Amino acid sequence: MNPNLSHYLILSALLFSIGFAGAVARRSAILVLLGIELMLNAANLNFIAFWRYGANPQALTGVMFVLFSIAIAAAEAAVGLALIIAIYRQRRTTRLDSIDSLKG
Amino acid sequence: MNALDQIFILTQRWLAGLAPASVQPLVKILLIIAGLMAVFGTCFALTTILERKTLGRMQNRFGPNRVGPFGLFQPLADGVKMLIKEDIVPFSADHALHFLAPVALTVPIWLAFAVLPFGRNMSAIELDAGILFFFAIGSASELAVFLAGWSSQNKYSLLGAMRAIAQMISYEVPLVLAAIPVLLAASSLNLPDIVQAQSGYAFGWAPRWYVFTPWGLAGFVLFLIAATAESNRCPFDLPEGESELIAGYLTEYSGFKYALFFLGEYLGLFAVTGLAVTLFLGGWQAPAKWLEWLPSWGWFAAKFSALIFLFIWVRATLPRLRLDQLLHFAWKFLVPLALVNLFVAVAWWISGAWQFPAALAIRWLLCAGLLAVPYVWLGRALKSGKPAQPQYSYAE
Amino acid sequence: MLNEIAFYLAAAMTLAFALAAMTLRHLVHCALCAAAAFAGLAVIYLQLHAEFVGFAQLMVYVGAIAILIVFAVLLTRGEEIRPDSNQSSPSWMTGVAVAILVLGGITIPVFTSPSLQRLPPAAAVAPVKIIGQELMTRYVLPLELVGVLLTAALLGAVVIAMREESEVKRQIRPPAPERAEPEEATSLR
Amino acid sequence: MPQVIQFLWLIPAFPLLAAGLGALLGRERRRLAASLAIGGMALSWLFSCAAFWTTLGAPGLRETWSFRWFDLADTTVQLGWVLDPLAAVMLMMVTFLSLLIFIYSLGYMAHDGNFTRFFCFMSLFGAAMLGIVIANSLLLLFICWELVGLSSYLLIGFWYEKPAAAAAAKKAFITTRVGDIGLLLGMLWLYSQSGTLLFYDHGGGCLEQSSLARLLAGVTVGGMAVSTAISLLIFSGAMGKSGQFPLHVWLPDAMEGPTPVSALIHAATMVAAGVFLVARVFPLMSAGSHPTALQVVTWVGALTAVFAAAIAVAQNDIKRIIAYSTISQLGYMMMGLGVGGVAVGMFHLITHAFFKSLLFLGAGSVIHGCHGEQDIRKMGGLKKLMPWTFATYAAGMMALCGVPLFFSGFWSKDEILRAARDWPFSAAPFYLGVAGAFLTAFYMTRQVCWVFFGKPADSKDSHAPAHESPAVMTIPLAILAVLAVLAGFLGTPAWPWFQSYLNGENSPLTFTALFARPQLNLMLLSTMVVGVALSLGWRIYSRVAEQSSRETDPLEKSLPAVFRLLQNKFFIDEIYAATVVRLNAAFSSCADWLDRVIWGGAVNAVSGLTDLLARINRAIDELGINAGFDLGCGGLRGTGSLLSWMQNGRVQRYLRVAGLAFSLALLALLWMCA
Repeated sequence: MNPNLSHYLILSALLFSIGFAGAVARRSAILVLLGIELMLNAANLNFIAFWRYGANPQALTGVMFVLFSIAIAAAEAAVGLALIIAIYRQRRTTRLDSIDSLKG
Repeated sequence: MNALDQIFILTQRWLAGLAPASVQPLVKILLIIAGLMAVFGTCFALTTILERKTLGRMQNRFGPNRVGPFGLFQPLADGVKMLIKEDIVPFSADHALHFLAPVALTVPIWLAFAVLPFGRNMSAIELDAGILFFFAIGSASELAVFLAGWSSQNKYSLLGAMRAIAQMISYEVPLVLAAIPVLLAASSLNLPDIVQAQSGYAFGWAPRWYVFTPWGLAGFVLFLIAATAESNRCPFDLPEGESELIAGYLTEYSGFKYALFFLGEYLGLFAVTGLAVTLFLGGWQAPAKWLEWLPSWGWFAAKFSALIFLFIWVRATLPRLRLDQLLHFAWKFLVPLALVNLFVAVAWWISGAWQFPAALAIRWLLCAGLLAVPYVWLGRALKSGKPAQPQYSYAE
Repeated sequence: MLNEIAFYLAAAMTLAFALAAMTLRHLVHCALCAAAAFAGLAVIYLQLHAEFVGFAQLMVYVGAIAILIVFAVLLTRGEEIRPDSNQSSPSWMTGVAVAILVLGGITIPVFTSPSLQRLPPAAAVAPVKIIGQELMTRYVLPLELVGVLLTAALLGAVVIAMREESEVKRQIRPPAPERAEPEEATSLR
Repeated sequence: MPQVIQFLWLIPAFPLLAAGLGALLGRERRRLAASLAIGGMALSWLFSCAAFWTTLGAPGLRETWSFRWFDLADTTVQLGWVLDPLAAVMLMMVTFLSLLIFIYSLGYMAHDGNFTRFFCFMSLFGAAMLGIVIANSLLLLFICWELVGLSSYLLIGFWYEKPAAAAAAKKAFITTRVGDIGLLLGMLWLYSQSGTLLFYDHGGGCLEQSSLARLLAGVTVGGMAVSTAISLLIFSGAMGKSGQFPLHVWLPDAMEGPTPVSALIHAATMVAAGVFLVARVFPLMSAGSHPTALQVVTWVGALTAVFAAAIAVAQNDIKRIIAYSTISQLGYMMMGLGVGGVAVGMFHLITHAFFKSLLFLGAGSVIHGCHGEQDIRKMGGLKKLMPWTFATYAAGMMALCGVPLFFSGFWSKDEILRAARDWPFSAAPFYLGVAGAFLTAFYMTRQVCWVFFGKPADSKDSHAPAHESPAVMTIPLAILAVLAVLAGFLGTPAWPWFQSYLNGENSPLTFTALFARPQLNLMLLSTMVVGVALSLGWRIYSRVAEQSSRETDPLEKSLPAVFRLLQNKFFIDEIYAATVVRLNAAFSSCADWLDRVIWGGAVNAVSGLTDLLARINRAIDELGINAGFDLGCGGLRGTGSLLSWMQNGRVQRYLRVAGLAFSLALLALLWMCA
């Protein structure tokens, strides 16, 4: 079957759900961050797919969006991991369920 | 366009023509891959022996001279030895990753050769963003190094890998920054286009290679330094510093896997040297009009060999750096200087509109001054800093 | 033909590695699988003719973010390395259930809307030159902003992750009672 | 317009700059601080010479330079400076004396730890004083006037570790402030009447014809002309600064400061500022045919002259004697202004500045040589030990006494007496002046006898024999001595150059004027008075100086009651303590009582009422409202605990809830669409 737009969207949805499941079900903060990166990538795939199958591929909007998204993801990963390392240094753990001092 | 120049293309076409039409594209690709592997495999073998001989000469000894005439068959013997050695995997190692690491190192580097133009019309694939591809593929080798170090479950391996990654990440920045002025000047990311942009002769005799501009010269030197570090060669070979780390991430490797790492490192060196030739030395262009009858791939090979010899020479000359010196050198000297070089390239381009007499000399002086001041200043700042306290970040 | 094979292969690889990245016990394995998943996505981008984005994806995700994550894993090694500890958060079942719900929420509209079942229009390409021109003209403000953001993130990451002077000293000097202190604190907590 | 007027502001600017830079220096930069101060003053002196030269070339010159300081609504406040003979001659005197005193200080303050601070303050003082001199606006003059007050406070209290010095500084500051209130009021009144504070403004200034006419026309309390009232108010400022009779108390106490300060402040400049002020506003003072203000000036001056001279007879502190002498001489100047006009008063001011600073510096040299001893009863026989000091001091003393013909004091005092004799309103000032002259010669003889003649006193408690001062101190003394002698020849009746210079006339050299009948009589009279006083003093005190014990003054033996009265300065300080200070204290305690009983009671009553209300309120609150709130809080707490279960600090739970909400919303949307 020749791939059409919905294939990419399903792929993206699957990727997003896998990332989401990881982000909510795993203990390690690093893995949660990884899950979030996967979700971001799923969104990027959507942009590229819609650009490719869109009505006006000459506008390059999707490509641009993904380029910026990648740049911001890099910043996000750097800051996020720095935070994780700082928290680890403070508390000797990166397990999210033991980092819960901000609670009601 | 003479036949000698295009001999490889013609041969490839002729060989592909022998196959049935339906598989011809596949055959063409396979032929290219086979050709590349053959040429650079041989190149690897020759370089090892050449390096050992040269180092021997420079260190006032003979070098290998037992196997074959002048010891020329030494690589063959080495290869055979490697192949038949026992492949030892540590008990606690992560077996899958331990196996995967050498492969993960070598494969991307082979891929990187795909975009290099070795001669006129002689690049395996012409990518619009060829140089981006090159760097993107190159960054995968860092992961492979990590795999090797971590999967061995050995303290020295892990430390060596961490060092290697820190070094590669640090030196990738000046490497890319040094290449950027070339991309600006050629206004293309396509490597054959970049070579094409360096064609022609100024005043009828001086080749328009980028190395013959102030920013190009500075960029070339920066690029070579960063390339030396990227390929973990002396004086930046401390990931494998024997005196400190046994053999770094290679400690737990033996036999053919070790040979693969060896191959990977040399191939990495070849790839980045090829890129340097392409970016700064005019690729396959001849240095003078009356020398153009020589085949383009011949010129590429000549420049390539000269640079390889330079690397060997440097290895024989300079001692190894300390880790903090290495990182300081990258971040406090190379990166700022590469950024300055970017501005110098812009200044050169803007001053290109000058019309008055002796404009060229003034442009040279201006750009050289713009480079020399930060060079002296940064160098002094680098030297004046206190020797850093040793921090055992990866050895707690 | 080749195109289809490439897509299905890359899609399968991406999904498999992504699944592995989220389920494997060992954090390093997870990180490497994630890197492979990112690489698979890069292939899909190439297959969609987004050459530049594909290479950028490869460079940033495989070359930078994966390495960063691996570094973070090594710098925070501790209980996560111990293979016997429970890797999932206590109520992971509900989490997975919610994820499946989300999947349903996204896929149902995709299947139900016929306008999405279309084939690609004639070859659309994103040449590097055009992208560069667009970046320097129409998108120059976002580009500058991203530059500032990256610089800020770089500085922020360095500041956050840099250990303070006293901390370094405490860690280099290893007298036993001082070592015992943080452990006490954690046990109290 | 002469160029120099545009640069006149530089004259105070140099010392000001020196003061500013000196303030930034560390304590150890002594040489630099001194060179800055001396260099700044020397530059000022050079500029003053240029200004003086300009006025010499053009008789009657009066150049002004004004600029706008700020605008307030529709009024413009202007400041400016003026160059006329009065300013020029004061500039010469102030800069030259300051320069000499600065140089002298190099030696006198050589061992002081706060050397740099001293020079900084001195420069500041010099700058402020020069500002007064060049000011063409009463406002600018007032600003500098207050700056002078500040720096004199700083300088008198320079050795602030000594309680006496701190108290003296405070006293000087507060006493002069009493006079300054008058000056401020006068200034404001003048501004409200004439609309400008510029002295000379091409016909529009407050000292010029149109304005004076308006001021004369106005009548205020008791039928006094407005100009008289304003003049008197301004004169009260001058009285404070120049230590005239009721406000003189600060000046003797100010001797606690370093001696160069005494010389600079109390001889040459600051006290002269009051006289200068009167001279500057002289057109206002003398306005009208019947200048009441000038009469007041004359009476105050004459009284002060005799009063202070009498006190000086019974003092034992070498500097205190000269201080009272200064007050007395300032009285003479005021009297001179009142009876004879600007020229007469200013002439005595100039000659007095030279010989009085000479005396102060000489006294400083004596104190320096005697290791800080100031009591004349413990000195004696210094003639041989300190020949230079003795010679110069004697010159100064004779100038002050008015020894005939060769000493400046003779000529300037003679001028005043001559003018007083011709004063149409009363003869009393003339007799008071003669009495003052007699007393002056008497107490100076007493002082010189005790300090320089005879045997050294019991040196039981003196540490070492006295010694001559270094050259850096004696050379300024010598220069001043020469000038103290010569300055008088600028204004002899035979050649009244000074008077005509100030009045803008030419002065012929007529020796015959010296022998005109009334003139000769007067000269003979004053010579006689001085001669009698000198010989009387010598007779009484030269004998005592030979004795080793000087506990009792011969005068005390013969006239004990008078002597006690004089020694205690007519009990002025005590009278002030008993009246002004006690009144003030009584008023304060009355205010205190009012505050505590009446206002305090009211406040307490209000607070008691408020307290009562608050108690009632609290009762209502606790019984009625709280119960209701408790009920509400219970409900809130229940809700809160529910919310807090959701807010458990675990990010993943939040993410799950968000995802659940998102997918439910999406599904709901789909279901609704379908």
